[in-house]
Amino acid sequence: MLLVLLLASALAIVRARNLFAVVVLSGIYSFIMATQLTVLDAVDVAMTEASVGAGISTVLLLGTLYLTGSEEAAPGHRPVLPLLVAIATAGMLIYGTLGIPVFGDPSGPIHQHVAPRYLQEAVEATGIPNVVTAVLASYRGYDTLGETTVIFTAGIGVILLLGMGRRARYGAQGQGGGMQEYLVLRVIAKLLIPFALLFALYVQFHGDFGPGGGFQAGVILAAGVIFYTIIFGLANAQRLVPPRLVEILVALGVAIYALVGDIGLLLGGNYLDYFVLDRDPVHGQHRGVFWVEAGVCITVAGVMLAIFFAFAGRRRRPDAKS
Amino acid sequence: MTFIAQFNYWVAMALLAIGLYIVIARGNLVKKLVGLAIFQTSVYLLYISAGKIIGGTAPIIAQGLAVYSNPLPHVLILTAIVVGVATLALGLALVVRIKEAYGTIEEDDIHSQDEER
Amino acid sequence: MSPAWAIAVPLVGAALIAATGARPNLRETVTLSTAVLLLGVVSSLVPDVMAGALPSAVLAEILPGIALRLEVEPLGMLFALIASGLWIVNSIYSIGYMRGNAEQNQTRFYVCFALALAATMGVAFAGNLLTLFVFYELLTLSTYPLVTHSGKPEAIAGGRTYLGILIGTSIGFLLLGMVWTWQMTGTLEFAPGGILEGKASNAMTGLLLALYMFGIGKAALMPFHRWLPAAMVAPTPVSALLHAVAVVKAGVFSVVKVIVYVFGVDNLARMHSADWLPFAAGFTIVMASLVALRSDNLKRRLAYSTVSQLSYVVLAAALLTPISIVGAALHISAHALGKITLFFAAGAIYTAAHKTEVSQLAGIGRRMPWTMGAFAIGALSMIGLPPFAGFLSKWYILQAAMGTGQTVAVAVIVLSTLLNAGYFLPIVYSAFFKAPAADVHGHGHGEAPLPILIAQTATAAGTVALFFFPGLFLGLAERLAGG
Amino acid sequence: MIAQHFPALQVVVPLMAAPLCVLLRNARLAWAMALAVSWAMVFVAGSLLARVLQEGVISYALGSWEPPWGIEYRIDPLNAFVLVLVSLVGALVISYSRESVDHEVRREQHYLFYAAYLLCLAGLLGIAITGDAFNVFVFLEISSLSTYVLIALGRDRRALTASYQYLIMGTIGATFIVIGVGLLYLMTGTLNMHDLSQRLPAVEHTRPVLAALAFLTVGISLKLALFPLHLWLPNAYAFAPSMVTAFLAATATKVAVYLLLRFFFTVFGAPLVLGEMPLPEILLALSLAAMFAMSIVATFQDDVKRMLAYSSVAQIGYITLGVSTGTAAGLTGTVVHLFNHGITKGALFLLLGCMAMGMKRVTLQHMRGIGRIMPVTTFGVVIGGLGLIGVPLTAGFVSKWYLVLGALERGWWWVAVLILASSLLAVVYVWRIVEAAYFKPPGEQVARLREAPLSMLVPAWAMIAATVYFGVDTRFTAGVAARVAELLLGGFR
Repeated sequence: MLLVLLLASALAIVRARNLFAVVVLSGIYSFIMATQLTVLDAVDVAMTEASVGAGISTVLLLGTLYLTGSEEAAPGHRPVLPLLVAIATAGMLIYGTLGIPVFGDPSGPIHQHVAPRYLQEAVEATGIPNVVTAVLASYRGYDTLGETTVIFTAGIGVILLLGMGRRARYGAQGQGGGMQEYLVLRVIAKLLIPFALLFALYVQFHGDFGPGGGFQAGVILAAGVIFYTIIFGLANAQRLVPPRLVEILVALGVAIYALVGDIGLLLGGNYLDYFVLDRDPVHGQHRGVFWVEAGVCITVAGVMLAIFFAFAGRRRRPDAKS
Repeated sequence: MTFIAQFNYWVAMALLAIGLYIVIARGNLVKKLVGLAIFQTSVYLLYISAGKIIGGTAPIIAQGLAVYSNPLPHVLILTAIVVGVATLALGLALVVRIKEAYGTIEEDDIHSQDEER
Repeated sequence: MSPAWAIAVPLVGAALIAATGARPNLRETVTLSTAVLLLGVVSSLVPDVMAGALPSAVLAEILPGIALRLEVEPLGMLFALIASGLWIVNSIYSIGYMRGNAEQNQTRFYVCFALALAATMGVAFAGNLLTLFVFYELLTLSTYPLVTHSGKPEAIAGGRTYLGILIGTSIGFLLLGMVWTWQMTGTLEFAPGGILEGKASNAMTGLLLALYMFGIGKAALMPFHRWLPAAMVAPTPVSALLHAVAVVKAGVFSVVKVIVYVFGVDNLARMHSADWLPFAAGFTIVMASLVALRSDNLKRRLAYSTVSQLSYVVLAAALLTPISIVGAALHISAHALGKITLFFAAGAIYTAAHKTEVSQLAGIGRRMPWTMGAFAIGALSMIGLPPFAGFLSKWYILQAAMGTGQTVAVAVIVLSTLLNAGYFLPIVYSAFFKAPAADVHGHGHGEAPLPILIAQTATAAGTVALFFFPGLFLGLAERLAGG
Repeated sequence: MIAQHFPALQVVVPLMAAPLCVLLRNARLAWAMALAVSWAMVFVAGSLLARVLQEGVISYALGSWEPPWGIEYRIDPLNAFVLVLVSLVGALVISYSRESVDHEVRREQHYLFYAAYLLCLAGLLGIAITGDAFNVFVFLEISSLSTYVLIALGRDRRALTASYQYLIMGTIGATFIVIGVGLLYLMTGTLNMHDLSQRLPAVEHTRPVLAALAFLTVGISLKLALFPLHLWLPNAYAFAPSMVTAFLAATATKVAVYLLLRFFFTVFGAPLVLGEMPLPEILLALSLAAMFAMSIVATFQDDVKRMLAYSSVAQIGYITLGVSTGTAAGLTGTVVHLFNHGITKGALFLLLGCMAMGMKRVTLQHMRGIGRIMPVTTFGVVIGGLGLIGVPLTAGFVSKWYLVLGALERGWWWVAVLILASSLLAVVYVWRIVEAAYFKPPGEQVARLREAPLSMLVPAWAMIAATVYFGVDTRFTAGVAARVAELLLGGFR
């Protein structure tokens, strides 16, 4: 049923001309996707998809639309070729999937070779009941280092392309920016933001036992500040969290993560070897995962802020400067 | 195998096709990126569906639970999602700059402008 | 002494020339002394070769199993002797010519010249096909700036044709043939009796031969001859040494070498896959002569004469008998001496009288007796009359043609001899016996500058000398034919 | 002791250096660090290659989780060779970059610029070194994202659109790769390449595996700009900053080619890929199309960077053609050309960068008569051009030799003819440059130029010298390549 909704929303996106509609629809789409993922037992993924697809992406898209205008021109050329390409690709995949094991069948090769061992030994080896976190941060911790680097790359990319709002620009954001003239909002914000940050920390540390982890925490952390910015305006927000600090956070997280790996080297293990981080290997694992997740959280939060500041700090330009 | 059994996969392909179609057919740079996102999410569905075991639960070890779904796809897709949003952010930043440089985010207008010079 | 010196000397020379570019006198002293030194190096190799030794040197291993290797064998020896010997004369001539015409970028000119000579030596002493190919290409590239020397549009256009045909044929056919040979035989070394013996079927051999014959564009076998007339936009010394001697001879030299050392004379003779070659050569000889007959521009006429004369060598080689091979080798030297003389003369006329067309030359013999005298000698040698070198080589080739009963070849030689006479004698005649047409600017010009006279007299004398004392060259040629 | 961790350091050091650049926030320091790191990586890669050639495959378990449960770095002669190429080019380009970047990028952005470069380097090295199919994707994205950024920093506004276009096509390609990997994982339950190669034969002929092959081929082809999936490349190369163009042209597509080889021959295995699929035929057709169509397009370009960009697509045609022959000689040609063309093209773009110092865009009109004004630079361009043509004594000749040989071994004599014919097209566009540079009178814009500074000329000429050196002494390049070819074919045919 969810899947049908998923299809419907996707098709709606194709049809919609007004980009605001598109953005909203894509937000809905992500939510449905997230729900579907929970149905499929992928709670962590669902959580991330929700916070990223429905949260961050939507904010970014809206921010962009604010700068670029929101009407899509009617396509000039006949979309025959694109249709063919799309169909062909899907066809190729259908051809492929006709041969794959039946959905949900535990005897499929995917459930045999590597995965079972994670489920069996992860807890003993790492002391982390959430196998996803264990695999993410330890078994395939190197992938996650890469992932964090990707975020980092995107961060500096956006900073390079848009710069992080220089003070000169703020005139554009209404008077002093934000909507702090609404008392109610201000009060609510004051009340909520601490909770947001608290929740972030919870997610951060609960990641070992339930869904959650550095990435989600970082996103929520950033969300808190973003919320603050929306209420009190960019100027105040950047007085609270100056761009340079954001930049440092962006770099710091990756640096921490990579450093954990180096320490592994120094203590005579391989790169990213957590066993050697403590006399007791399980503690070692725990420690490693903790710091690694911290690194992820910091970089993610930093990058999210950087991106948000970058977009918010941009003045709207109706005409080409060319 | 029955059609229903593989329904998740069918949907994944449909989404894949839709996303790809938007990317190629649409001239609006923002919409292209949205299409790209759909294209990518279809892959998430593909992976996660493959990892599901009927009657299994989320791979968080606890008493009284025997069957867990495969955690590895979840890990991979977490990475994929992050990569996806990173790409999106970068893409949007480019779009903003393009808007500033060309005054439009419609592919055709941009091309026509480049022809002129 | 290692043959590598023969390449090193001109290279170093080139560097020195470039360094001394600011001071013309010093620069040209360097050029001359380099040329002399080179001749010294080359001739120092003669005794060994005559004694049957094959001095060799490995420069580098370009591909696994294929080294950049030099090896001096009789034909290469002969070719190197001519080229390096004539370089001295040509350098003297160049000095007179370049100064007489106040040419631009003289340093670049001399540098490229030296480089071209280095490449020529490489071709002459190449120990295997790859080495031959490498230096063959380097020769093309190093002579390109000389062809386009003036930088005028026609020069650039000429340069395009030059490069287009030479690179095109060499990469398109020659390289392909080479790789194919390597793939079939696993070697590219030059070996007496050839390397393809029993490796390639009859048809294959024929195809391969075609790849080589047309791939060696410098042999100017029609239809790939156009680069040579195109190259005539170059200053005369270039046309003289490079496009009458070094470059074109590098072409026919390669042809002979491939036929003798890759295919093997007997092998080809047995296979009859080379039977088409005499016709191709014969066709080129006749056609080129006809074109020469009809072209009024002197250098162009000489160029086409060269085209036809080159095919003499190809024809001779294609006859596939020892004696014809001797003829081929001899013709390389004979034609070199004769043709360089003719170009010297043409250049002299241009320098002194600024005349380029045959029709303008009436009565010029009275003003420039030395020049036209030399010209006459060259012409007669081309036609193949005694007592000039040309007679010697033609005689050998004719003998071979008779011997093998190749009536076509015989006919071609006879016909072309007549044609040669047809396009050379009128020039000589009108130069000496016609009254000069009353022309405005020609007044008062006398003989060309002294260096030019010295040079052309020397080569003219050479043509005669080679007739009377062919010993050395004949010796080398017979060693080659002997295998 | 430290040497045993070189596999990890090869990637992690530049990856670490990037955030440090950001923390330092100083243009000069960032550059200095990038320089030091790059050269250090050359040393690491070199010693890795040496070790592999002596002791055979090196396996390094990251996090000490033994494969296939953890991620493995697996180094054999092939990727060691690629590592050397990438790090060497990177080092030379970064040595060259200072003046050029000062000239083309806003000062306050430098530290981020060099961070992005380091990430790109780390990403490319990561792709080349890893033995884990999904890890490939992660590092592919690191290199891609940083590449998009670097391209977008070009001075012309078209750099932005070029970058965007690349972002779209690149992401599609990457996603295709993910799908392919996913299908493989679905059928085998593993992500480790070596493990895959062990387990695939059991399910070799199932549809998912074949589909995976298809997706991976298309996805990688997008990254390596196989005609007709090259559309992103020309503008990206033409409008990116000079040093970026040089770096990408020499490394990015080459690493993608490596990936193709790795999946084709290590994961799927030659018998499946060459024996039973129509893949070689398709590859051959596309390669030939690229060689001719793109060379011809190149001859009509006036923007020289663009011209060379199209020539790159054509040259990639040669590389893939070698694969399609499926012969030892052909594959040797592929691997050798990977290296040779990387060096040659890199050098050419660096030299164009020298010219770009004085002019906004390097077009044939702008560079008239530049041969007299910037003799050293221009002469370098000529030699590089000869390398593209494949004149003997340049590296290009060696590649052509093996490719032609491969075609003949396969019995495709007509392909051999076409290879040579297409290299003649190179003569045409190279000579358009030569004539413009030497035989046209200098325009007033050119007249104001000066010869480039040594800091740029030396690295550029080092690469030119390399093209000549590896054209004369091929023991290293051809030697390794031959071994690799044997390894990949594993006695197939």
